[in-house]
Amino acid sequence: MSALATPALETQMLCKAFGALTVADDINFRLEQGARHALIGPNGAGKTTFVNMLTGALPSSSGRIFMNGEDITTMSQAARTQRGLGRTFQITSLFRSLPALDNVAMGIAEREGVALRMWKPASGYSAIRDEAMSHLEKMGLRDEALTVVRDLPYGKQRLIEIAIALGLKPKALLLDEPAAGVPSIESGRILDVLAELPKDIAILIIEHDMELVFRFAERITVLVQGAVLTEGAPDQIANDQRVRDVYLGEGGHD
Amino acid sequence: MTDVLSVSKLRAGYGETVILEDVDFTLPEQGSLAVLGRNGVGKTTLLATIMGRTTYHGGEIKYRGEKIENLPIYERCRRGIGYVPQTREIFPSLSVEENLLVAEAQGGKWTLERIFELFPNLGNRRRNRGNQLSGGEQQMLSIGRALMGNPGILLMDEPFEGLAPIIIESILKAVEKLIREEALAVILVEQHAKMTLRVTQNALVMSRGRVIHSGPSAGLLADEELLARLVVAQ
Amino acid sequence: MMHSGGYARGSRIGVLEILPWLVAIAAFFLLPEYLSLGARILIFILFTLSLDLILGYAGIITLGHSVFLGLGAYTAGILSVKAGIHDPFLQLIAGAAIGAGFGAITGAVVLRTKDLTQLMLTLAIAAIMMEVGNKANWLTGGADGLPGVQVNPLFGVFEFDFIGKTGYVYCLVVLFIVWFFVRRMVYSPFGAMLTGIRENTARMHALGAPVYKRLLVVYTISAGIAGIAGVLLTQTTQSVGLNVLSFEIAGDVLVMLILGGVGRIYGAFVGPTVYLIAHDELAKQFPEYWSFGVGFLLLIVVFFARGGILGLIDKISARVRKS
Amino acid sequence: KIGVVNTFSGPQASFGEMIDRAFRLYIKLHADQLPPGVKIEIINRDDGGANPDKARQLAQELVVRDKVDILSGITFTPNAMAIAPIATQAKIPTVLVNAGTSVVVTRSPYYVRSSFTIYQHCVPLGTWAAKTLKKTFILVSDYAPGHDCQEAYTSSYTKAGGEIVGVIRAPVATADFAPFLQRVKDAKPDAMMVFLPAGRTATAMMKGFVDLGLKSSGIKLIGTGDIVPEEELPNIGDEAIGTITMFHYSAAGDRPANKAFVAAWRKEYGDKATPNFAAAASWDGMAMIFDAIKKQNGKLNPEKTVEIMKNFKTDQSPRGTISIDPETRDIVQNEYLRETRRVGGELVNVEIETASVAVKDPWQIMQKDKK
Amino acid sequence: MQAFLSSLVSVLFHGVAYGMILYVISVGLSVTMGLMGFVNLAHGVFAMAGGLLLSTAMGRYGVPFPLALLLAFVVVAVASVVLERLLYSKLYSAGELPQVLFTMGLIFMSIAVARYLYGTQAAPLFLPDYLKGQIPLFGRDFPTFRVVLIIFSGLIVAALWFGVERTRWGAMVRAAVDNRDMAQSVGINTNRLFMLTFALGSGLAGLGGALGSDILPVQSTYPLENLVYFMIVVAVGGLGSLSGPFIAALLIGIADTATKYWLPELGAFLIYAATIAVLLWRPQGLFGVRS
Ligand SMILES: Nc1ncnc2c1ncn2[C@@H]1O[C@H](COP(=O)(O)OP(=O)(O)OP(=O)(O)O)[C@@H](O)[C@H]1O
Ligand SMILES: Nc1ncnc2c1ncn2[C@@H]1O[C@H](COP(=O)(O)OP(=O)(O)OP(=O)(O)O)[C@@H](O)[C@H]1O
Ligand SMILES: [Mg+2]
Ligand SMILES: [Mg+2]
Repeated sequence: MSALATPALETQMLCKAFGALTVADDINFRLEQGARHALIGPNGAGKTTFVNMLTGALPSSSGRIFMNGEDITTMSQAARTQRGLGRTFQITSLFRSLPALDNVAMGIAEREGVALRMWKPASGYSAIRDEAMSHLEKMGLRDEALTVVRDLPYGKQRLIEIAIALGLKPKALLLDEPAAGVPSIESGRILDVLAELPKDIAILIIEHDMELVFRFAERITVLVQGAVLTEGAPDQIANDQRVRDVYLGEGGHD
Repeated sequence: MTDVLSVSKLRAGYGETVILEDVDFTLPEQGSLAVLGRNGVGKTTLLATIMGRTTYHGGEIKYRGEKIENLPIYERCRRGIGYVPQTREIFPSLSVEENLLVAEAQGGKWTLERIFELFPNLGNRRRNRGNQLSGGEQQMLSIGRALMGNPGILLMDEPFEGLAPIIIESILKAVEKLIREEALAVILVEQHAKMTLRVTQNALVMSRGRVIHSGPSAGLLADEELLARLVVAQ
Repeated sequence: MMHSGGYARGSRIGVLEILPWLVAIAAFFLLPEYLSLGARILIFILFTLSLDLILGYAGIITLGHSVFLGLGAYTAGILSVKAGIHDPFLQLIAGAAIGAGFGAITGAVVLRTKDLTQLMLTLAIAAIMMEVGNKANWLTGGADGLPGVQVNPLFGVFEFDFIGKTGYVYCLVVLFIVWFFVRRMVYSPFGAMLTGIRENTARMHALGAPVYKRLLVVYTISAGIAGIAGVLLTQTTQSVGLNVLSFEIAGDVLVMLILGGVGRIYGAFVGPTVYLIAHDELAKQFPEYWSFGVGFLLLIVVFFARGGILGLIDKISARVRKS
Repeated sequence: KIGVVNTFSGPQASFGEMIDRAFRLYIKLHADQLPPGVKIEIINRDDGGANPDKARQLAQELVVRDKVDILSGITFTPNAMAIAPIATQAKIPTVLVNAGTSVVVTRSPYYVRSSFTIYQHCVPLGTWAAKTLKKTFILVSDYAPGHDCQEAYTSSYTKAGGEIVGVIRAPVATADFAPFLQRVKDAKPDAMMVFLPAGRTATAMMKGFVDLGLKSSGIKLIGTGDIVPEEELPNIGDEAIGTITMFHYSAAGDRPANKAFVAAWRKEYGDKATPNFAAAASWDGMAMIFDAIKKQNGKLNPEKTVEIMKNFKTDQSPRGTISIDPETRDIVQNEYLRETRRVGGELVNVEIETASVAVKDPWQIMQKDKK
Repeated sequence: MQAFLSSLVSVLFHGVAYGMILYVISVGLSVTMGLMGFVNLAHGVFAMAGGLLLSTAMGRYGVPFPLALLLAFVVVAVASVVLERLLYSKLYSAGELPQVLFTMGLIFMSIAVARYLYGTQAAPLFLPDYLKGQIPLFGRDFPTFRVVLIIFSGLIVAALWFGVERTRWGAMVRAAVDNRDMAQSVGINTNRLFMLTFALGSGLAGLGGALGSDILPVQSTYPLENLVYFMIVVAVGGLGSLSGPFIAALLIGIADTATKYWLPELGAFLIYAATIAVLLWRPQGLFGVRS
């Protein structure tokens, strides 16, 4: 894809500080259309904060954010989501006393704009139910669709997190450690699902599981103390001594 | 020498539901045990049961020779069991310092300073509230908090999830050192089977609430096929 | 908390759901002497239902819901006494509109906050309205209330008699219509969305829901319904007093709802019925000490029927089914 | 069957207690005078305070379900207002034994009042005060009876040459009067005229009056009897001594009928118990009901009952001679000027003089004058 | 000007006295509601019990005033422990709604019990002679009892701050509320912690109720009538803080007194309006620990 095309997401001089602590320091970042991009960096580097600013969950201190060329810096979270920005949470954030199915359907209803309808019963919207079911199936959660989320083991809750994001049919998808807490074989499933997504969806993934990152990403950005340390192709990053020093370490990983 | 922990015929679960059945194992002083198994087989439940956080149905848990299965949770902690839960369970409304201090054992050898030495990140964020930490920092805090209780055994439920590789390395080194120098024993639940096996003496593989394999870690690590069969396939 | 509605569950009207209406109709014929208490219960069911909508479904906690009841009640009273408008339906519509309007205005402020802050804001707003009602003597009659409210006969035929027959049937019909609307709403995507907000607001934001606006919508609807309940209260008692704006009423309705069971529509039916009848009977037997009995009832429910009376019924029926 | 809508719970519950005790005592002592076969049954209902809708529902039930012949009780004006249409529609004679706002009794042709009106106290009080006290500061509760008293007092007091130097309308639920009293003190009047609901509100004010040194700075405390009701005197203590009040009843009145009444009361409810004005009004109210029953030989006809009550007159009331004004169905009674003193170790309101004899409600007269 | 200044002194004095009482009573609520997360609407019951105890001890048994105060504190604290063990503790993790229902039930019951035991009148407070009369200061008279009341409450406040706020006790309570199981897992005996905390808060309410029976007359409907004020103090002051409610209580006391003195027509308007304003400005209260 041409680097000249309007990026799916772009930030210019994005800054964020919590009191004296700067967690985003003039970040200039481009998520190209259809990109498979990874954001890595030490704990506390500001990755989650960056995602939160992109989605509007946190206001930025200064700088600007564009989505498909449109300035969304001051837009509400809801408005950004409606424009096709989806995310998952690093720390699971679900409707814990609702069945898995409703967790997914809720987002689809928002996407379809039916959430304000007050007359027809929700269960009568079979298109929404079926779609929610299909997303759960993709994550291997068919049998759990009617189980209340609270009673599921942690690993499965992580998968619902992804199913919800899929339900939003986002144009740009931000995944914050989607595989944390998911056993290795299941994380393989996550990769498969992501691989099946239409190519024009731009995906940004945050992960500490390097195996997953290197298998998935075509491009990697390294964030250290709120600033971009470097950006490049996976092999380039893997061999960058600075990245090894601050993040990867010398040991191997499985 | 008595064992730090010995578990026999343990049955436990949530309410009337029994998850764990007939679980047996022992852990010597300064020992380290890996607990492996697929998603939802009961690894978390096992650790939580040792801590006293599930419904106990039967069997025996001994810490340094004393039966503890009927003690309240806090008493088990005071005896010397430290717990790093899978979902971290940081106290969101307490600052980093407070999170550590509430767990401090009287006359223990762990202090704020030592924890901050181990995790410099935390030292820099000592006034942040629990819910104002990055995911990884919460993980570090959870480990640090367990150490503040001056434990004789540390139960760690997927402690490396969400940590940068370099941090994992340094924690692993630190834990090895603790085991050696501070006479600490460790039970480690991890998804990364190989890495875990490399640093533990013994391993235990679970399936559907039962132990289906137990033996030296090195043996399991060497036998790729067995490992794949036990942990990956069902 | 058992939740009704949502995408996973059907929405047919069950046999059990017809029961309250059968009881209400039977009461009309079998207990003609209790119709004024009956009407009072129906009105409080309506009022409690409006609270369930915001507390049970949207998770908004309030100690000031009496404002909307009071506004409805005073709207009817003032229309009749000061403006000479005695048409029952006009009063009803005006009460609903004023209740909803004030709901929208105060909701715009209250809904920006959460938890205790929200609770205190609702309480303070209610207290201010109480002071207004007290001071605006010329309009509200102050502490003496507005006596002498007149209501034209329904459809020009059915007079509001002092036995309360007309009043009872009238309240029952209004309640039925509102219930039907509320029930549809609860089972609709809108109802599911409200449950989502209550469960996890942050997630709802991330799904693209403008949470604040949504809450404002439901708060306004609820206030309108409470206004209707207020109008009914004035119309059936033909007077209004400051007590409709009081903290006690706001507390009572909260207690009634929790007593019945929160977030399940029918808690709003069971709660007021049990509470008001218990209150009435106890006050009859022990005018001085009835509050002990009512308090004891609440304690029993808390310790033996968490989730309200309907919660208990759920639990028992689950037991029975098991064995 | 008498249905009583009354206040047994909430902050004002002491009224219910007084009224109920008076009713029961009267019935107990006079049961033998009833025509044979007639038994009086009292059905109490609790309205919990000023709750018009609740009171109305209770009255309605008393009429419809319990089929009472007479309604009574009714402590609060708003409740009386709400019940009026029922009394009218169902034709139930209703004896008001407390609610004291003048207008109430006009609300239903079946209403008869045995208690008092605020105007009855406050007009003579103003006239009397103007004789010796030139400057008054008024402190009243901010509700209809308080407003009534302020108006009544002001009209007669200024007519007689007195000057009002300040008015405070305190919220009904005021618990601590210190700030108000401080202001009165700073204004340095000759007298402070007070109307507050009887009970703890008035008691709190009385204590503050002394605590803040108004008494020692020479300000005279005057008001209606509500500020020194008999049952509160022991709580107020010596602070009450010297208070001047205008009222229609004092338990210390030395009329024989009153002495007998108080003695009977103490015999029934214990040495420490003392009846107050609400008790006296209820006693007389019950006497009125008995009268109607006796005259109709136990068969009550609503119109006739009201007719009989309208013409009720007795000199055997604890309050002296009282009657009902046939025109307004309102009470006509004496007003006594009292001073609180310690007599024989007990605090009492000594009647110093009968300030006015056979007072009709001045408000009703003023209304008539206006027309 | 002179007159204004001198009335200002009075207003401040009475306002502070009122505020102090509000604080001593409400600080316990700030603890149960703020730290322990228990919506204890029945807090006023403990204050009422304290007032009734004081009145009975002095009036009926001739117990001297200081001893009666101590008694009010101790008896209420002990009684509250019994209630806590038997009832409250069962609802710590039950969520707000059952707590509301339960504490409302408790209020209703206590109203009837107080009514039965003490009748309908306010419990009389018989002050010893040395607390009667006035103390002249700055050319004005100040009632002796209120002067003593201010000083005594001040001492309590100081004791609280030094004894409690500077220990890790507060953090432990908050930890236990955030996550009971985890708090136990780090060795906190949450049951005992809550019990003692609750007892302290209730005991203080009892003490405040007793001390303040002159300003807030104690009678059977007390818990319901004053609830709103206690809650305002806690909400405006900030949940879980000890110093926040102090400021809030003083502000409320002074504002209330000032309106009564200068603008009695306003009634309680100002207090409520100010409450709304503060909460909109700082939703977590002036010094809230929790958001
Ligand atoms: N609170 C609970 N109530 C009822 N059942 C539960 C609860 N928590 C877990 N379970 C069930 O217990 C079983 C074991 O779960 P556990 O969390 O111990 O698995 P795990 O091996 O730790 O899995 P993971 O790798 O996902 O962490 C699962 O089937 C789960 O559904
Ligand atoms: N609300 C807040 N107030 C103050 N500091 C905060 C707040 N939220 C986050 N921080 C700090 O900002 C830093 C960046 O946090 P962030 O969650 O973005 O890190 P991260 O890169 O996602 O780390 P991890 O890989 O551990 O999840 C952390 O050091 C954290 O302590
Ligand atoms: Mg992160
Ligand atoms: Mg687990």
